[in-house]
Amino acid sequence: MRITCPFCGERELSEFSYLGDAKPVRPAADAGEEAVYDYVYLRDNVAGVMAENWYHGGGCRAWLEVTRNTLTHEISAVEPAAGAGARQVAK
Amino acid sequence: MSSSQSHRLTSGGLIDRSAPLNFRFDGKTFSGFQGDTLASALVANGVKLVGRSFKYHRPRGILTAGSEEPNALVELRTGARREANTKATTAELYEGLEAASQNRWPSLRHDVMSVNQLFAPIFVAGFYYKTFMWPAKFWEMIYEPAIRRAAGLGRAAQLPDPDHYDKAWAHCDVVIAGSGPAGLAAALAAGRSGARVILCEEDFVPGGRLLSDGGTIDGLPAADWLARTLAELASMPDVRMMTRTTLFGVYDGGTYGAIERVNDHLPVPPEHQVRQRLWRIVAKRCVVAAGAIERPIVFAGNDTPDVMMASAMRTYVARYAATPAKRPALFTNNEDGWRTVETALAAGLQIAAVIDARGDVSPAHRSLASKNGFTVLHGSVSGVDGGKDGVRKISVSLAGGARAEVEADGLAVSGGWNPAVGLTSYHRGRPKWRDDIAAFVPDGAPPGMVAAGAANGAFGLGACLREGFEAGAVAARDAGRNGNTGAAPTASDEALSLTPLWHVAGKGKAFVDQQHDVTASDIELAQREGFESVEHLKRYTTLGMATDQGKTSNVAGLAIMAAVSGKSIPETGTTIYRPPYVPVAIGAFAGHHRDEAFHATRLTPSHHWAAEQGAIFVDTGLWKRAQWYPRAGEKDWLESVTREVKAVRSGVGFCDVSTLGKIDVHGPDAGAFLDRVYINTFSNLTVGKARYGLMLREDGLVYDDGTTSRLAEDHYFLTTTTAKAGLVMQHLEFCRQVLFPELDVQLTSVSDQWAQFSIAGPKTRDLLKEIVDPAEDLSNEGFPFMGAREVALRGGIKARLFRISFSGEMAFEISVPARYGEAMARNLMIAGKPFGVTPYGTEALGVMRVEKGHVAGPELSGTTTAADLGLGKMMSSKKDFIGRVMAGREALVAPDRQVAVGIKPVDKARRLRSGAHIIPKGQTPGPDNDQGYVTSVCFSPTLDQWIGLALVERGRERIGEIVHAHDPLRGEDYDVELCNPVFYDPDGGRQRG
Amino acid sequence: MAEFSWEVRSPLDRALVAGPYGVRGDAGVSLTEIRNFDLVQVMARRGMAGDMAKAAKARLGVAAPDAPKAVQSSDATLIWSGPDQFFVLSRGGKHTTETLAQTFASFASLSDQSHARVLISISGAKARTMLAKLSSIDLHPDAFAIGAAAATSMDHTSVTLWRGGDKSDGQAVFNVLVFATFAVSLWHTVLDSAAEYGVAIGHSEELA
Amino acid sequence: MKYSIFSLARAALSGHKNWQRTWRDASPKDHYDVVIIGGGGHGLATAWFLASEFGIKNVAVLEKGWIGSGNAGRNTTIIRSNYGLPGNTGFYELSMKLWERMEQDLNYNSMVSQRGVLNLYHSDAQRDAYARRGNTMRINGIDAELLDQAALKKMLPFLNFDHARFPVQGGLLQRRGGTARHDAVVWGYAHAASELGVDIIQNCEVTGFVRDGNSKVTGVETSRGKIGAGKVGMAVAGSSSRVAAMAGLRLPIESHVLQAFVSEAIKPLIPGVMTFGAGHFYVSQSDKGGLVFGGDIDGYNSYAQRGNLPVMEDVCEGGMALIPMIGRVRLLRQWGGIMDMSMDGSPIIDKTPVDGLYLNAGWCYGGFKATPGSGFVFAHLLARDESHKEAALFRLDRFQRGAMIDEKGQGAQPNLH
Repeated sequence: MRITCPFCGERELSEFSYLGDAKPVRPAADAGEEAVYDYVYLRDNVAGVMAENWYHGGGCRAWLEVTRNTLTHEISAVEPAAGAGARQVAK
Repeated sequence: MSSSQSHRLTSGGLIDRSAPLNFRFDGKTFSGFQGDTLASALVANGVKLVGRSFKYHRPRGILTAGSEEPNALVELRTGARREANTKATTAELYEGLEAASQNRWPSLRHDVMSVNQLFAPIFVAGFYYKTFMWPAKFWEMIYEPAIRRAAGLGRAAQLPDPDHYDKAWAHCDVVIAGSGPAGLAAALAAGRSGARVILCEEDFVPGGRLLSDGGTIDGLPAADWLARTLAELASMPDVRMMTRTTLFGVYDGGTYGAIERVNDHLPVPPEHQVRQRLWRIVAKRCVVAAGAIERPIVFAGNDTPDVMMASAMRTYVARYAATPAKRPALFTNNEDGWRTVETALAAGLQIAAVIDARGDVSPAHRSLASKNGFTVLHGSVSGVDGGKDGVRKISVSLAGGARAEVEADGLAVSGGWNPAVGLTSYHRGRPKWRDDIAAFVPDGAPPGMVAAGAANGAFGLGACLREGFEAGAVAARDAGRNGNTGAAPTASDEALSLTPLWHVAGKGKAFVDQQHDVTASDIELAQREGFESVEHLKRYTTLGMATDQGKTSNVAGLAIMAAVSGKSIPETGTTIYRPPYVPVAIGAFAGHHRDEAFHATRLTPSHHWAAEQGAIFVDTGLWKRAQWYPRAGEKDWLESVTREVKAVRSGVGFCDVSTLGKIDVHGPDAGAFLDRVYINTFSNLTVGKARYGLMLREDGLVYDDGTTSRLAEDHYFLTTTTAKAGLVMQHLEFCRQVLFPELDVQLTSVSDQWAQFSIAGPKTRDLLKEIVDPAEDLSNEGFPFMGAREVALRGGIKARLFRISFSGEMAFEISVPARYGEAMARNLMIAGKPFGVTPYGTEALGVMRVEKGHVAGPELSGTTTAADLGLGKMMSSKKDFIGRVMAGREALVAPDRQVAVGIKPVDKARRLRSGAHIIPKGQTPGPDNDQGYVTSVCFSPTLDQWIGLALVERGRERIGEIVHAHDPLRGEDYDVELCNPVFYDPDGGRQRG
Repeated sequence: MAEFSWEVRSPLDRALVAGPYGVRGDAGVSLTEIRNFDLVQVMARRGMAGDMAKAAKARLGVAAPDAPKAVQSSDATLIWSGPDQFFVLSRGGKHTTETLAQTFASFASLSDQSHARVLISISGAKARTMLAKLSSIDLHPDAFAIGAAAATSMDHTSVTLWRGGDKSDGQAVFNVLVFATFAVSLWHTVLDSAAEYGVAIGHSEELA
Repeated sequence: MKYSIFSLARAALSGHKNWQRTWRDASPKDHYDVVIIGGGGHGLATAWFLASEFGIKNVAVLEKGWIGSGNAGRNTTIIRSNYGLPGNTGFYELSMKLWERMEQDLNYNSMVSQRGVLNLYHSDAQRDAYARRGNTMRINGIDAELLDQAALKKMLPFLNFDHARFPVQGGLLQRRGGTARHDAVVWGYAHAASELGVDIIQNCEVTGFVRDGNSKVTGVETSRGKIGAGKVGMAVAGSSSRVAAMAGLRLPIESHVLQAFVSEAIKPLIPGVMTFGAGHFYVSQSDKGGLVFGGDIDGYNSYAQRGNLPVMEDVCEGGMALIPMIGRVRLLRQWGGIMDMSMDGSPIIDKTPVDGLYLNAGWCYGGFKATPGSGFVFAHLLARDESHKEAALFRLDRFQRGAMIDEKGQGAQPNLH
């Protein structure tokens, strides 16, 4: 598999590490145990197109959101994580 | 003395008669020529019997001339280089080649195990599932060992592989599998378009079928066209021809696996060269021009040596000038088979007869027959009379029902052609059936891949060139190359006119999968027993699971299954195709990564100095760390380690701790960031101070620990454990980039920038005063416990000094830029000499941390909570942090959790061992009273006894209780006392003093 | 008072044996370690990438690379190392963390990496062929031109790779910065990969 | 039809014309007491135990393709009970005991071969971890031995002792571990279950659940029509999330691809099963002679049943590092299976929040060795509506309670288990 890092260009799979589904959002501090349980443990486990967190640790160390089909491994989009680089993020 | 090449034609072929080669097969010396394969050389020497089959040990010869060969497998080379199951048909001949037949004992001609044929009535498909069940113990003792000895094929080498392998990457616009007419045409079109092209050819000569079948292209004899084309391709700098290279698999993202047999054609690889190289080819497009495989017709005795595929026979005659038979017959169901007759006649051979299963034969063939004095029989071969020494007589069922016999010394068989659909099907594409050629053709190929020519079911030479050229041009264009392709090569198309015929009923065993001895009746049996699905068929009969992966057998097997189950062939379907296309040496996949080079080795900055001191090194992840420093006269590691610990506790010692992960945390929000990733607070840490921190995973369990110092308002220096350094960096980047992108914080690994030493012992300050610039205040007031700041060293070097202690002694850690690491170690020895400074290794480090009750790897097991480790109070209740919520789940705060506690043997002389379990005293060990286990132990020189840490149910409430350490693995049982885990200086006076 | 020697030791100090290696004859691959350099990692603070680039231009005479490139100024090479971050590579003592701190002030965070990396320069007729064994990146002249850079991995080891100016004989030069503690290991892998082409090994105390 | 050497010999006399189908080719009935989704080893074993142990014979096993087409037919055939945590230890030993009598129970030779499973260690820390685990095994009545380097040199002289990056120091051996012929396990359960009246229905894909209003499951919709059921059990590891989603459930499971490899057949070379503790590699040799080996999962979510080169290379590197004599042995075939990777690396066998729907999932790499045990305890759950004591910790709500069974200590990151 090759992933096109938005910063580095197309790179070999072994430069990247996988974390998993990018959809779940870390709950707010007061969201409660059920919400955090859901965030940490439950997965849609999509059979098809899925947004995922990948880390280009063997390259530029950017976290990426990779849109990939879990049935075919086809990658349709790669975006940097919100905090990759020095991009301004509203406080 | 070489025996004569009795079956070699006096002229012709692509062999180099000026380069004779000697080789040995089963101990007998033969000769051949450069340009031969082992198979062609055996043919040239009249050798018919080459191997034995898997199950029945039937005598077998050579069936094909390519990588689809099921029968002619040999052990090639000897000793550590012995290669089992090597196809004689693809092994290039070299001077001194040694080959031996396999799966036979004591000899190929007289194989005791051929007795299995007598049991053939019982040894049908899957017979072993129905027997060998009683008595149960006999399976491992008797049946299985016997089966295992009988099964298998060749013998692998039993010594380490002495050859080297490597791996490489290649990038191109278009990769082409196969250099036959379609592949060459594709390369021409793509190359002329300006594309970067890689052409992989598994043979050692490019050309594919042109080498055997000839023909006319662009008005030129095939050989001339081939030479012209190769020259044109060679003139293009971005077209790369890779012979001896098989494209074996397609992986995601346009990555193709290929194996290059760099030096298999030599007795041993030249110095500094590899035997084989694994290529990862990254290509925008792929053209599969891998050709087609001629398929057998299944009939009784079809496995007799010298029953050969028709195309193989003409390859041996035309390419190698070697004659498998002097007077062969042909059995065909199509027009293509007749080409073998033409080739044989042109070489001066006689034809015994042609048995054509079709209703009609062209007038041209009829006149050829009458001119050359052979008969054409309309019918099918129903049996072969022959044996180890080849074919003698062929029985024919004539179309009208009569029988005939043909005397011949060989039989060429052509059942039609199967496109090589492997590569196009490896992404679970299912090939589709084409009635006109009665074959499966590619469908659903992976993205970017297209098949052309015979691999796509276009068998005519003209069609191959046309399709190949078109595919090459389109592939180049898709890859963004638009140069002028010029004209496509042209040739006329030969007719195939095939009437499908799969199986001829007859007496005797008719083999479908020759290597695995799967017969037509085995398939019928499988159907009868309900193994109708093709995958069940394959698994039940082992059809297609041999080293050739069913290249010559699968489709015939499906066809027979279709016939007996009353379905069509496409309804019956194919099994899933799996890479690699040809078997690939495991060593090639490993490449350079074996022995000491299996994984990278990381060396600490003081490594060479430690080595000079005679340090014993231990592998810690990728690191080599000094474990202890033996001195003359010390009888074992324990004595050395004990000395080192005592030296620290009484004087001063130092240890390279550069392996700790070190991370610069910069930015205005660095403090806020650390507050979120640690359970305790760092934003309120004073500049110039260090603090111990504990990180959880989001699931609430402990992840890592370390000290973090605040070097400036917006700069923290964080340390991790050695084991987790990389992972913590990744985790922190995740927090920074994904979870908390609003924080202005930057992270950099500085693990390799700093050589870091722990200096510990009551005389630490004395030593430091020697080496630190006198202007620096190292007093307890000037540099208190948990102080951290930059200092100057004598000689002008700047260092970072941290007053932290893992040993429980008065201690500092000092960092210098890494290229000073070795000098630092030497200077510490000089500075500490008056105080008896002692370098210590990881063992002593471990002893002192256990004495001090610090948790480390064995306790940070990924299943412990902060509270389990006695660190629950560090969890801030005033802020959110990673893992806060999940840490509060009921089972993680349950009162009966196993928590860290100290242990001491009741018998003070007793040695402790990690991994022993804790059982309440007086109880019989069992699952219900298994209350924990010993995590870490050491011999404590300070206490003069073994001590340890354990995770024990309610352990901290039970301090003082005597429990049982149960260690059945090592046959040890003894009483231990649960105690405070801080064995040494529990109130911490020494490290603060 | 004891005399201390603060001898600088390259991590390759012992592994590197100057001279020929591998197949005899003309060396297909030249390996040169460059020892004395300053290397500073500069990382933009949130929203400050533009200011950081301007500051670089003002101080070093060239804009900081905002894509995987290595750009040359009169006395430094600026090598892209990730989004909104780059290295300043200069002769030992030329541009240190301390001297650059003023320049980048609140725009960027600086981290000294001078001792964290080993710098190896690779050239020779077989350099590309050899590097194809280690790098999954396409190093074809069209795909990896002079000044191209990559934060990548070689043989599972993180490296910064860039193509410097060609040698006078037209041969390409590839520069590799590898983590110091991995350097010996990668060095041996490089030697293993290059041996069949013949290797000329040397080192240089100063950045050219 | 009883299988034995005598029936085989009799059949040989008549040219093997009289053999019956190994299992009946059943068509779906309107209603079953229990419908099991998934005709893999676990589903078929569950059906057989329901029929043979719990007296429930009106059972259907629904298989979307051919039986054994999932992970039952694409694993590396290893059986063992060398686990270290409560929950796993007892369960896998229950399973091991059932392996030991499987052939006699089923009248089918599934070639259970107790040739030993050896986990090699390369450091003191690994030794200590294995010591802890081995002692757990012994305390639970399971055989375990800790071998030192000298013992290994004698037993496996071909391991890389002299030039290894991570020299082998010893190993944890379970002699009762070994391998079994995976397909034969499937066929054996199918054969025996069918003999007891269980309907095995192939080419029957479940497309939905029939619900009684919004609550109880009363049957399944399939590609072969609606089938009523008193209870429905899911044993579809690899597809658990997709099938559960039809009932509105989200699971603590991700699907990952695990590759496996087999070499060409060679004469006996490697005795038992061994795992390399310093790389990702394990190997055994099949009765046919192929080295069957594998390593880690590829590490990303996948339903594609095929892997990529990096892991393949990683596995072979491990193989060469451990056993340098296999360099010239050729890799013949590679394939991929889809693992139900759970959040703690341990399985789930439990009722679901949906009445009438029962779950058997989350097997990670452990599925094959669990086959008989899983069938037994799942049948127990389906028959009695309560967990068998050896499966009592495999609860679906354990993650909410914080009662994970995490052998590797990797937490809620499935690709690390």
